[in-house]
Amino acid sequence: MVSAEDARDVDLSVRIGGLRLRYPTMMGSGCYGSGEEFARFADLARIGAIVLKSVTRLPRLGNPMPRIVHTPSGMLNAIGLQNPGIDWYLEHEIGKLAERPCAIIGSVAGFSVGEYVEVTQRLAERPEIDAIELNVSCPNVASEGETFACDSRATSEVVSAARAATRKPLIVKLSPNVTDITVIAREAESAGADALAVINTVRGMAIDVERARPRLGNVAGGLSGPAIRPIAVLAVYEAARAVRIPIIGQGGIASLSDALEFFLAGASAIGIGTANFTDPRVPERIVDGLAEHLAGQGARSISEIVGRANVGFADVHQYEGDAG
Amino acid sequence: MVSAEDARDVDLSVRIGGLRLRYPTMMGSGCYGSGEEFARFADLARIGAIVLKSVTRLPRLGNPMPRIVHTPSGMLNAIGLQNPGIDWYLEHEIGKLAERPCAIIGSVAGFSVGEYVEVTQRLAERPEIDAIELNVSCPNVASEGETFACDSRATSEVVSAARAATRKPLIVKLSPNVTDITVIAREAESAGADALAVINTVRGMAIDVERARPRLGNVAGGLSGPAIRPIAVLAVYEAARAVRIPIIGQGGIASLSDALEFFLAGASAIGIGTANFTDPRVPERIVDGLAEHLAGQGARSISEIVGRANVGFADVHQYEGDAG
Amino acid sequence: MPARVHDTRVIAREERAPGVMMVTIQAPALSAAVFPGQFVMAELPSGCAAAVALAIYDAYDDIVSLLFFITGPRTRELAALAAGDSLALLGPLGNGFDLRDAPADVAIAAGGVGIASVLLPARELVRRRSRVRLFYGARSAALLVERERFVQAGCEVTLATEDGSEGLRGYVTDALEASAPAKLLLACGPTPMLRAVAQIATRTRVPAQLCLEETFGCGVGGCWGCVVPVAATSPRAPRFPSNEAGISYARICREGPVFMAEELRW
Amino acid sequence: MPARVHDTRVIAREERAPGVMMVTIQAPALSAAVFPGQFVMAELPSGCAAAVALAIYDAYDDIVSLLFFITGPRTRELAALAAGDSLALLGPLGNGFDLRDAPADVAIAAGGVGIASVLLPARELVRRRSRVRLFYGARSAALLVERERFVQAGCEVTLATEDGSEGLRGYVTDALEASAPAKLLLACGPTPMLRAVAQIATRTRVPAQLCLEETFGCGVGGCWGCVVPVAATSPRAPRFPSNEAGISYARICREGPVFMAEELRW
Ligand SMILES: Cc1cc2nc3c(=O)[nH]c(=O)nc-3n(C[C@H](O)[C@H](O)[C@H](O)COP(=O)(O)OP(=O)(O)OC[C@H]3O[C@@H](n4cnc5c(N)ncnc54)[C@H](O)[C@@H]3O)c2cc1C
Ligand SMILES: Cc1cc2nc3c(=O)[nH]c(=O)nc-3n(C[C@H](O)[C@H](O)[C@H](O)COP(=O)(O)OP(=O)(O)OC[C@H]3O[C@@H](n4cnc5c(N)ncnc54)[C@H](O)[C@@H]3O)c2cc1C
Ligand SMILES: Cc1cc2nc3c(=O)[nH]c(=O)nc-3n(C[C@H](O)[C@H](O)[C@H](O)COP(=O)(O)O)c2cc1C
Ligand SMILES: Cc1cc2nc3c(=O)[nH]c(=O)nc-3n(C[C@H](O)[C@H](O)[C@H](O)COP(=O)(O)O)c2cc1C
Ligand code: FES
Ligand code: FES
Repeated sequence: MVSAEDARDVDLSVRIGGLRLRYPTMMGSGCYGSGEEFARFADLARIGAIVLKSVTRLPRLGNPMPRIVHTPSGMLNAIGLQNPGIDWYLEHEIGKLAERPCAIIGSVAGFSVGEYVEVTQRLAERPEIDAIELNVSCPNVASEGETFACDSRATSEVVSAARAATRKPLIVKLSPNVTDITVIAREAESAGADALAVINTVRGMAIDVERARPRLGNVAGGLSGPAIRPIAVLAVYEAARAVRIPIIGQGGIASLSDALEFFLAGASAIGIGTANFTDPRVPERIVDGLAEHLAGQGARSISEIVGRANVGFADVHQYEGDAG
Repeated sequence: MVSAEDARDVDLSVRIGGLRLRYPTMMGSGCYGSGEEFARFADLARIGAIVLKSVTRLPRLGNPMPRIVHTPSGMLNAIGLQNPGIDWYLEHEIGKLAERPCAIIGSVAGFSVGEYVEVTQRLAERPEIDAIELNVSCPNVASEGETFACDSRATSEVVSAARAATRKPLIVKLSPNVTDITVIAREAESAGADALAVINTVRGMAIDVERARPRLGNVAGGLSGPAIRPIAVLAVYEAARAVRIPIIGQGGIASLSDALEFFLAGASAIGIGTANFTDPRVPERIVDGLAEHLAGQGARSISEIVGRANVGFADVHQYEGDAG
Repeated sequence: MPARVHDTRVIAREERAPGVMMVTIQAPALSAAVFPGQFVMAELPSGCAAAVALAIYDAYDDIVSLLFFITGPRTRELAALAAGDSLALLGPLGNGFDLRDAPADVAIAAGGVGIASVLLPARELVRRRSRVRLFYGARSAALLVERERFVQAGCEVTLATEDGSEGLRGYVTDALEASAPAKLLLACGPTPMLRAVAQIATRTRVPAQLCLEETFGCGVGGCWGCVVPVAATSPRAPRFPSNEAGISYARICREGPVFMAEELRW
Repeated sequence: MPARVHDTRVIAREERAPGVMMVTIQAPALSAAVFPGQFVMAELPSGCAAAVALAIYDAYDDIVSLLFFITGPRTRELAALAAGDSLALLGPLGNGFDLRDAPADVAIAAGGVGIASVLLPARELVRRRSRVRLFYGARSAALLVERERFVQAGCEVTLATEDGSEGLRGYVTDALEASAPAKLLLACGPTPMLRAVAQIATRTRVPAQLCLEETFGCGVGGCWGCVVPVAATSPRAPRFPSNEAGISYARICREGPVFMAEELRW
């Protein structure tokens, strides 16, 4: 049996660049509003950080409805970055964040390097913002349908530029929709990222067979939830072997056991998104569970288990399991 | 109400190159053995084709155990191409296929272009084999951890070479683990493929948190089942816009409604793999359901609905749903 | 009382019609807190998918009941709950109907599962001495579940079925249109029906409150997955910059689910 | 009778210990067809995941019963089945124990859920006048479910628990080792236990038949997901080329699940 004191003594804090989080749990961007929406159901003092909904330079109305489709053990979303734009955001929204009892991480999206830089700089200037996450997995108008995070040169460019725009911790959020995530991960690291968020949603779509048309107003969307967890665990496992900066693992985490998979794969912290829609008590349960689990193992801090199951790959011949 | 005769009149046949299948259902490679294993539970005369387990030039023992892990609405596998090699296969196994009441498609895997060519040629020579599927989503020893289907030049090379080795219908099976599947799809088409199988499994892994190590003997594996269906539907939707050759859509199909999603997205035929592990009656139920559904809509053949929901994408700004 | 997670217990489960379930739940605090037109997010025992948005159909003593159609895997999982099972409900959520005025003559239009959102407002209006006429439509007679409870609640009930198997043949909006205009219209049902109600309201100049539905993500305002276009001038428009056409997207789960017909720009 | 899909109905469900379920099923054809040591693939009602491999625990009259531990989402779904629910079972599958000889003195070792595979062979051996000694181990007393049924079947039962809460303290293989060698050993349980049984068998020169478990994909031989290394010379080795070390991979679902200890190369 693990005593409550033992569990309380476990150090769950984690460092992302210069920022120290009391808990290694971050609420995924776009899933947790600005925290206010969930404050009635969850104790924000017991989470590490809220990553705000991504903000762009100009206001965006977002995609037409429907924006959400439920799928087996997951969901598709295509919100389309609905947000009031950085001017309005700084004027009317950001002040409310001051009283949050956890770290606040601003998420920046854009359609050009210039936009990323402007929004990063203006957001990071504000004392309410503890760190910046670059959502580089969003549309890049310059090259049809591609995203920054799908192209290593573009990633490098936008991360370098954002790096120059702020000294606050900089997290780069990677897309799983790439042939080799380690290439992008290394680019982001050498361009100055303090941490990587792995992964954003997986591209997917669903069709309404009665009406013979795509279900989402935007046709394609991003898949999240437990369905993508095996994809996310592998992405973290690979990225952790490729870079030295901390990784924030996310994708389908809904329980203590799920969270442990990510830490053992090499994540220093975890993101929780869709599971908040399943039950807003999940983040607190995970934090309690982690403390108890670590105490039970005689560990003193979460860092002791990070990467412990990351034993590399068998050999090149057998690397691709999907060779089946 | 749809009468039984109406349903019986519906033409479910489909053409893949020169091969006509009575039903548009193909049992996914590696999931259905050589058909014999399932013949007790399913009426093979009521399926379109069996794609055999992939064969390589030399015998392969395959990966260490465990080779399978169940995940939310899906499963990971890392079999590692266990097979007796082409010599043995031609001598001892292939003869048994003659009596199968459906089409038989040989699946070829390899580690070099030469291997693909040799196995394709020797397999295709045999009268028991109606068509060849190139499993180019398997390890390519020449470039660490990459697969042929992740590289457009390699795809082009191996498909051209295999094309030259046989005049039987040639199907190329694509991997979803790429930044842009349309690039590879186009290469395969221009290199002479008669059809594309979209998709193979999605790379993933799972960790045993009690023992702090990867669950699969091979560390990484391939994710299949309903969890990946939204990913597969989008891949088919995109590939169908990129090429003119027929597409065999697969990934998580377990019901009539799932099957319709793929046809409406642009698939001419469908593959059923993991659902056979859920219930071996699924393929027959889908065929019955398709006939009834089409009759109910007054359609005379399955081809009438192929691609009917493929309306393109909204616009470049809103293309990437995972911009969230 | 503010919304929170209620750990409740299922008392009874009943299949009221093929695919239509009524689940009765012991939930004293929730029952006491609910306002007509509010909803809950019902958490699935398997924990593998997002919670399901369901109207609070009835609430009395320490009981809450939910009435829902089995339309997919999540409602199928909820339908498998048995007496004694525990169930977590997040709520009460959303802004309900605005019943402050309680005019003398109120018409309520409910289509299909929309019936689940209108019992509580009907009862409240009757209590406050409004005449309440319920227009209740479904595909066929078997799906007209729960009409007695409305009669008991003191409503005048008019039925309509698309196949004519009971009441008027046709849409519930046909029945509504054929009747004398009321002073207030409440409606809940599929979107095409609500659009028709909004047209009737405009034509007859009766204020209408529409209870909308959409596929929800979070249900609490955090994901912007459930929006509907509204006039930027509407009190329910988010205080965000609107587009050139004066349109804003409001969250159905947070700013709604009840909207005034005239503020919608759908 | 060949294996096929049986559409059956659940008669009763009982929680025998925390997390240990017994489901009793009406399945005449299956009950008549089963051979000791065979298993079924139980299809999940939700259809969202692969069927679950379960031993046929008991079979009599037109009844079949399954005994299983809730270890994950799929067994949790099966555990939610209630009397009257329908359930599709694929089977009987696999090759059972080889009981042709039925020697005078048979020892059976069962660890944890392994107990589910050994009732039918025990009963068959008793019927054929073998002395049958069952060594049955679990973590603690509460998990030693179903021992009475073995006593009723005519077995001599020795219990062992890891925490000493009942019977001998220690592993079931300790109890087996401390007893007089039998003429035949049957065993089912976790892999480490089966390895220990195999060692005892080698040391005491008693032939041992081990019923193996692995995570299955198809359960019918179609996916090669469930292999175990065997000597290429074994009758159960697939007729494939072996590797240089003389090892072949046999499918547990098809060539097994019962293997002779001496043919395994694990
Ligand atoms: C405020 C509000 C109140 C509501 N009140 C009620 C009410 O009182 N009663 C009522 O009946 N309904 C009500 N609804 C509607 C109800 O929330 C939806 O019908 C609910 O989403 C049904 O969920 P479902 O997943 O079972 O099926 P649906 O979401 O209707 O599923 C439809 C289709 O989506 C796909 N799908 C959905 N989930 C999955 C999955 N997990 N795996 C695979 N495919 C999936 C399937 O293809 C399926 O055919 C309300 C909605 C709102 C917004
Ligand atoms: C021939 C044979 C006979 C057997 N007979 C019996 C028997 O009689 N009684 C018995 O109790 N067992 C028996 N077993 C074992 C039984 O088949 C397994 O315990 C079964 O696989 C349990 O399935 P599960 O998914 O519920 O849990 P597990 O497969 O044990 O799950 C373990 C872990 O895997 C992951 N997981 C599995 N499925 C999912 C999912 N769908 N979603 C998310 N995560 C998942 C979870 O992390 C979970 O913690 C037998 C096995 C074989 C091969
Ligand atoms: C409704 C919704 C909206 C999202 N919006 C954003 C966003 O604006 N920016 C971003 O970087 N990620 C966004 N995401 C992605 C999540 O932050 C997270 O990376 C992803 O959902 C995987 O984690 P999960 O399975 O825990 O949800 C969104 C996800 C969802 C479900
Ligand atoms: C156990 C297993 C083994 C497989 N083996 C092969 C294989 O040898 N060759 C191949 O091309 N695909 C193989 N696949 C991939 C399937 O054919 C199919 O493309 C994939 O599983 C997606 O479809 P599904 O979700 O219907 O299973 C395998 C899949 C599984 C589950
Ligand atoms: S459902 Fe998330 S904002 Fe409404
Ligand atoms: S589980 Fe598929 S071959 Fe044994």
